[in-house]
Amino acid sequence: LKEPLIFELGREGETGVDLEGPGAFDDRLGGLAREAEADLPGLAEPEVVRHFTRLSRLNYGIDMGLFPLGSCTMKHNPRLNEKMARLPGFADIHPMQPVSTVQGALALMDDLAHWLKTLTGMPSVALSPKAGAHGELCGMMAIRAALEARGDARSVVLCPESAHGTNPATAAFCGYKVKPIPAKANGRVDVGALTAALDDTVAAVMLTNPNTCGLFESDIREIADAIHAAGAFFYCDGANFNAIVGKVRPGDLGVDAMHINLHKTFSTPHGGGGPGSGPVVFSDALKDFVPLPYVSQGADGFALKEWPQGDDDASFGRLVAFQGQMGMFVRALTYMLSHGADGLRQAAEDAVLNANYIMAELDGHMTPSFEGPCMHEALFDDRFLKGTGVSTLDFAKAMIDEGYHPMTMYFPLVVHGAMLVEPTETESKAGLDQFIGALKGLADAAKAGETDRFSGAPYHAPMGRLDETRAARQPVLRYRRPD
Amino acid sequence: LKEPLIFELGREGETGVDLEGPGAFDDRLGGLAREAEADLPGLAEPEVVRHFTRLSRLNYGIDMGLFPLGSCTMKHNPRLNEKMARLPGFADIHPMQPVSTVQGALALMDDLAHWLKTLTGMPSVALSPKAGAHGELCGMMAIRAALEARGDARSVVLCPESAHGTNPATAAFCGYKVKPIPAKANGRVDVGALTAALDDTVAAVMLTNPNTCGLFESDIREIADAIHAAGAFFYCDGANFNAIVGKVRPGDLGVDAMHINLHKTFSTPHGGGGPGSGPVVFSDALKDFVPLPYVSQGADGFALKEWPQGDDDASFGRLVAFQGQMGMFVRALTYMLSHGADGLRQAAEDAVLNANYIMAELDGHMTPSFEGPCMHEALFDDRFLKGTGVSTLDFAKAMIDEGYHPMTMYFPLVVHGAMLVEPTETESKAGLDQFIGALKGLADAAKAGETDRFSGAPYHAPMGRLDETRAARQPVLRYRRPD
Amino acid sequence: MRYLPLKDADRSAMLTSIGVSHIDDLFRDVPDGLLNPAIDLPDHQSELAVERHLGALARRNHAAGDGPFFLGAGAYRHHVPATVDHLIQRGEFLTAYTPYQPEIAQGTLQYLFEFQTQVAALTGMDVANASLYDGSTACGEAILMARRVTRRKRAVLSGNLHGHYRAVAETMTRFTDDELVLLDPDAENPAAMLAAAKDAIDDRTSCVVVQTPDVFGHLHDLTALSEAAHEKGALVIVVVTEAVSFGALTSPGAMGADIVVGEGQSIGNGLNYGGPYLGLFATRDKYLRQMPGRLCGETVDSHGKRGYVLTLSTREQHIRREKATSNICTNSGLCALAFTVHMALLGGAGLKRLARLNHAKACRMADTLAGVPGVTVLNTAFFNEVTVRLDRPAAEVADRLAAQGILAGVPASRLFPAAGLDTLLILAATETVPDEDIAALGAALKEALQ
Amino acid sequence: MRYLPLKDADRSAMLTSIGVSHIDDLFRDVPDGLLNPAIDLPDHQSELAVERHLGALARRNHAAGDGPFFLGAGAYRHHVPATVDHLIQRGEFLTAYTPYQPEIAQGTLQYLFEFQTQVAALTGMDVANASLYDGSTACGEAILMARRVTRRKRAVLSGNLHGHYRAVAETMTRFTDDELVLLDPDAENPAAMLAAAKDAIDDRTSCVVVQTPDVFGHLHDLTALSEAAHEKGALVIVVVTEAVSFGALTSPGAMGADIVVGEGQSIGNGLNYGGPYLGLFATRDKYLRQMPGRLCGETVDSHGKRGYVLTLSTREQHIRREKATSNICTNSGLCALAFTVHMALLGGAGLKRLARLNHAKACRMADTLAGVPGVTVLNTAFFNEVTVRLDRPAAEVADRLAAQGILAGVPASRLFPAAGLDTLLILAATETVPDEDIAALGAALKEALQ
Repeated sequence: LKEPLIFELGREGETGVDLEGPGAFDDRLGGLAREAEADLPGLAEPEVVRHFTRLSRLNYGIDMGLFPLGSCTMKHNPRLNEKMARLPGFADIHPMQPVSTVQGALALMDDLAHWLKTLTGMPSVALSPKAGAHGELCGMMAIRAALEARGDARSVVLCPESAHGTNPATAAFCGYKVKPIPAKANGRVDVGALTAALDDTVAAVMLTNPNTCGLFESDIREIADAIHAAGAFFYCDGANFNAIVGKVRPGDLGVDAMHINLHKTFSTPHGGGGPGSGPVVFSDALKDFVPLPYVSQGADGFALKEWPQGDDDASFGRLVAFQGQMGMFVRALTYMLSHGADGLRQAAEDAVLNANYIMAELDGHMTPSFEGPCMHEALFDDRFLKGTGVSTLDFAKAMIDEGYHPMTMYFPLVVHGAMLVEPTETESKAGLDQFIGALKGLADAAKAGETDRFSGAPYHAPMGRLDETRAARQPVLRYRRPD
Repeated sequence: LKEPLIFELGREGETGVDLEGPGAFDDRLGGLAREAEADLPGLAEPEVVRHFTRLSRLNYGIDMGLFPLGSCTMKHNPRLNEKMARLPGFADIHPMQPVSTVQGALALMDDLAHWLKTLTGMPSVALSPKAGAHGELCGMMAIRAALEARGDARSVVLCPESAHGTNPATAAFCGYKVKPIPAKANGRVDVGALTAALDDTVAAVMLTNPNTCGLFESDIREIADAIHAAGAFFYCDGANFNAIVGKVRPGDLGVDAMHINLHKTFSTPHGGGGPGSGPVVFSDALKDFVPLPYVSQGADGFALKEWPQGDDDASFGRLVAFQGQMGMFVRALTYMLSHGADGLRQAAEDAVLNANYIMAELDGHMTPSFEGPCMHEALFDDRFLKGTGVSTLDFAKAMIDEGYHPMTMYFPLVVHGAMLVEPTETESKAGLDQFIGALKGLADAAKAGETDRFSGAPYHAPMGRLDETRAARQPVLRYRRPD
Repeated sequence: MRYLPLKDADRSAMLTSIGVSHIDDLFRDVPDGLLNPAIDLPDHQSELAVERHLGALARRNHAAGDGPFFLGAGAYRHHVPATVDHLIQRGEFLTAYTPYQPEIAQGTLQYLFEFQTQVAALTGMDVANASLYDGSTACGEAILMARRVTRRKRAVLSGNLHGHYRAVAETMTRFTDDELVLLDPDAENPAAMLAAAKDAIDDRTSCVVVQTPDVFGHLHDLTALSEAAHEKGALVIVVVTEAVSFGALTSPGAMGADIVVGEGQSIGNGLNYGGPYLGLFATRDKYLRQMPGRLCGETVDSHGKRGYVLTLSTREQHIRREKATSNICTNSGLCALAFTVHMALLGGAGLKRLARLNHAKACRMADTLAGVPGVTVLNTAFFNEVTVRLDRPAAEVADRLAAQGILAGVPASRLFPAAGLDTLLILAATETVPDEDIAALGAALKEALQ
Repeated sequence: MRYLPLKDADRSAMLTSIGVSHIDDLFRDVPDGLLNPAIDLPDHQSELAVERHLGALARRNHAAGDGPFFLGAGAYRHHVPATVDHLIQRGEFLTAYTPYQPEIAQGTLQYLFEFQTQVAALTGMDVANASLYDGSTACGEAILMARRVTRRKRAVLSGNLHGHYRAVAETMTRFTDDELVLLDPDAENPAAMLAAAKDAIDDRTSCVVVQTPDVFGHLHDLTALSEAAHEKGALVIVVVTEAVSFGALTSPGAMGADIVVGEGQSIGNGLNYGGPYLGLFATRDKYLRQMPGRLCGETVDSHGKRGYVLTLSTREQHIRREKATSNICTNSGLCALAFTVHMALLGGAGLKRLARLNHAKACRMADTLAGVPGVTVLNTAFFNEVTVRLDRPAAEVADRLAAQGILAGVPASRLFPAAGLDTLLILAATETVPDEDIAALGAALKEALQ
């Protein structure tokens, strides 16, 4: 199964698109016409269909099986959502149409905002961030804008070591210095240490809750109170909102800003790495410091506030060219309406139940890092592989041969050889039992010394292990025609 | 890769469909309510998506590679056709709507009829037949109706031995006795023998042209004249119209009736065995003997003639409940408009060119059954395998390991161990060269005595060879729950 | 041309390899003067231009979703989950051929096996085939099969069989020596119609063909009829044109049917102006070898692994030629897949709830219609469809409502033009009909009949 | 709930295995009193009900296909072949994650490699990344990258850069100590604007950001500007918001660009009310390691077979955390796939023809506009977009035409609210505009300006 590159398949001058002729006209390119057409051979349509169909078959997706990638929430992607996003009334409207001609789009954004605010118990939401990390940026900018508005920019952001890399990167982007917060042996933030670190240089604390060890921060109210007492803001990374939607409202926990990955909790497809969408909800303290544009109620229906007006405008500006990921808004709202309040709560419960079931069933075969219960993901470390010669990487690759996508490896960084398993709520018990059986089998095989099964894995994949070092040392980042 | 049956995966009482509640109402089923729901377990939507996605991956389709199934015309299926067929104005209209509300549908049928009549050079067309064999039935019924109308039913239909099985089966369906027509050594009908067999008991001659050996019947005008001189009709099986569309008009050849497989020549998808669509064109002599319903021009636009009116109505009746395969009409017309007259002719030329190229390149490695040129398919027999211990079946199965769907095997019946290769016009030269290379390699391997490569083939398929005898001797035609 | 990968340079090189100088040298067997006729049709067009043309045609039709909609009579508008269409468009399903190479066609074969199982379970029969063209041709094939089984030629067709099904049966037996006994439709007294069918069965009868729900929406208990037929050695063929009704009603098998044929469009498939549709065909084990159409069966592969193949093909034309059970070659594979996927989503439990919702909608519609002056509802027992008698020709009324954007039903005269049923209108209500559309229908009818 | 496979019986059994009695025992870490709040939102709905709701919202929008349409200004309506949407919906592409497990993600990785190659070829650059969120954020990232490369903080932004791009750049540098030199837009005299940008470059300048075709549709030869910038040690960032223009115009690379950023929506992707879109980002080899975003590179597997992996991730946040080149994690994978498929269909030859057709349409539109009294076309050189000066506020005119079903263009005031450009209207014409729509636009404008 070797698929050439399109550049190796195509022919110069060929095209798989028919176009009407341009008719007679006088060229007005002002002498800037491209001299040679781009060196990109074309293919006829049947060749293109085959090439990409074949390529697709080298991929693993949720549609093929369990995709237990912790922290990523790979759940079922309903096709209804895709269908709705393709309605011409959503897919074929221009971001700069007169607002009178897009009242349905604005109503949908307003609907989505209402759902997000109600589910989080927070008074305001910014829809435009294009992804989770972009939402973090939005949230931290709002925090910095609020601090500057009170003349108190501060310089430090506290993050736990278990945080997603985006958290410190975002804080740095906003000009903050990042300081670590220690964790307790039970996998949660050490409140005493945190309190001690909180002073008047701290702008914000960034926490993920449920955290990246798959645990709910049990001291979260105390943490929030301490943050607020220090005059700082509480930024919550909402990547794991899937575990608690409908069960707990972040607003009740004292959160000031939280992004929501629509592609995780609300099942817009991951698409091989995007596009995502990361709306941010805000507390009362931050609700004026939101980015432009946003939907408002005007005299003749919905309006769109696109530019600051007057000096009292607290917005920190525009994050993206237009209104955000409309296609994802449609999908997410479709998902929300399909589930309803009852279904969303059930989904969170089932996600947590599935993860705890995996943790309970595998205890004794693999080594859970912390005492249960966990939330929607079960964290294991590599203690059970000690002395077997099998690494977390080997173990993960061997899962491919069992027909599964591997779990998240080596993240979070706070346990050794981490394996973070997130089944999500869209797996059946029979499917989980089969998965558990496969993992038990692998763990037993590792302990029984069947190292060949691991060291060369995967055996039953489109490719063997790839040489990542070579890729980085001698970067080949594009095709070049052989001389 | 073993996929359970849905009945093994599902759970009783489960459903993957949400429905509104029925509300309060008084049941009016008259005591005929089903007592127990059908014993069909349900699945949640994610499970259904996975099951059928996985099943699909056990299939080979045109989208994956060359599908050289002679006589089947497996060409590219454009996705535009699928998109057009799904426009609500076509997909969501009811066959019994008032004709005033379906003028676009009737206009489309009229358009399609115009294209088919123009391309074949024949004055009339019946659109309603549901597939090729159904079209044959339609054509033969028109012939019988025309003969009966002149008080001359006759009793015999002549068919070559190389004919598709549907030809004799159809003739029998219409109450005719089938007699064979011999072929000449060059793979064409023996005109002398045919003329000798033509007498006043012969109702029709059924010929395929280009014939199933992939050859154009060079004496076709003489044959047509002889048929007509004997007072019989000339039915042409149009399965191979793909080779000559735009190049020759069957009407010019003296054909009285011919079905056109829209799924072959006009690329409506085969869909794993249907649905098809088999419109039939008629000569002047038969044009009144058409089935109902048909589109006509009325005072207020298009009308639909659904029932015979008066004694002079020559129609032989209704073939199907409604108007035929509307979904396929949309796809076929989309294909025709996309190609245009110039593109259709080019397609026929490329189909013939591709087949002749394969035949020329493989001559010497495999054994073409007849002297060239061929039309759109190249016929080989198993002389080149003589003494190798490799059968046509083995050879075909070994192609699977090369990444190809096998060609048609053991058909037509007139040559020994037939292999009928039809590449179609939607293959590139590079793709053909690769295919030719693979076949050469296999032929050389067979001659070199590498029998293992064939006897156990396929090795690289989702399954090994299946036991067809067992399936027929102990038929298991449905799942039954284990006790 | 976007679909043709050969370039002129390729073509020249290939002609050279073949050893001819011009493409028309390959067409040299075509009689003189007939090659390359002028074809008076437009040249190729861009995808955009084709979309515009087809889009304009589509907009000239009133789609069912454009307003209140109550048409049935053998084709029903149901809601098909988006998943179904997504899955049937997978290239591996859409662009595959008939599964003659089972090693690389298990996808198609397994779903056909699942389809056969579903159809058998729904109809209450032992076995089902892998689908036929549609319900009407399946009905005709059943009549021919009954002749093969009983070696008798006389088929009794109930009067309340769909008018088009009756016409198709007439066509399919037109050139055989089968005799069809065609009873008159009776919308007002379905019990009498059933009694007449029973009375028409004699020792020469091959089969009695009866539809339930019948074309007017009436339900029938066929147990007594079946007993009577079996007593005379005749087969009972039950026709079902609304597959969703299987979720609500006693199965034909439980009422004694020997062959059940039906239109499967309702499950998984759209209206499509009448096609492609999906012929269901199920029977008892003992009649298996007289069954027409493709069959998929379980077996094992060379490693002993369970797999599926097409089987019992000695019944079929490609093997038996003129001695085959039918001339059928193509089935409705992709429509069967849509049925199988939708049915897998529903499960028995979901189908039951869907059927109940349909019945509830129809009850609401019947009650609304009964309240309109000038309208008489003829049905006491029904599933999702009823027939009403109006005080004037039904086609006129239907046309008038259509002009107002309401597609109100099928006039019985369109199915039985010569039967004097001009005042009858057949109306269906499925889960897709909102209650406000039923109210709108009632109001519009009231106004039209004033 | 159709998406949740667990049944109550499963849930009970699983709770038992876990050793708790109630699901809320698993939520015991939640502070007292905060679990299970009342959520004032509706319960779950059927697929049919959800479709009805969304369908009703969609119908409240005027879709571009509903009438004559001339909007551009950073988002363009092109015809996307049906093949593109079919392929990107394959479950293996749609439901895959970021390709962190390359052995089972070669599909995604190979198309990203193909995408990078296409973008590099079109822009005339050495390397491109695997996409960013959109053109505007790509532009902001480029400014930050120029700072890393040059270790200077002063970026000069041309006045004719899209107003939203300028605003995004302001936001992205708001909390850094970068200095943005924001020149005024000049629709009337683009050469003067370019000269001003050139003049603004000094020894402290990290980069000059210039768009072509610019936001008013003017084309610019950037060769001299590039030379001037390079002389001062500054980088040239070229912004392209209409990717189809690559088919017609001298590439930014050929004019001396160091970084090319763009909006790739035009190829393969729909309007979608502004998102998701596709950020293009390309640069010279020498700046590779300061580039933000994901990169896919070629390598070999354990059998020596060519394959692809994500590479150079030491630039990225998941490895470098606060020292990363950007905080970006997600790219626009599926939009990049749509681009790659559409571009593979077009090839260089097809893109050239498409671009020429766009230019022809725009020339026809410009000529029509020039013939309307009260309208002045400001462009002499343009691709598929022009700016006109009207004799009254453009927003008023656009609203009036919208009420007649004609979406006539983007008022410049919506992009530059404070720049006194109220009478300017920006209009684009792509291959999707039939000539009769251009005529309709001319007629409607004539009437509106009377």
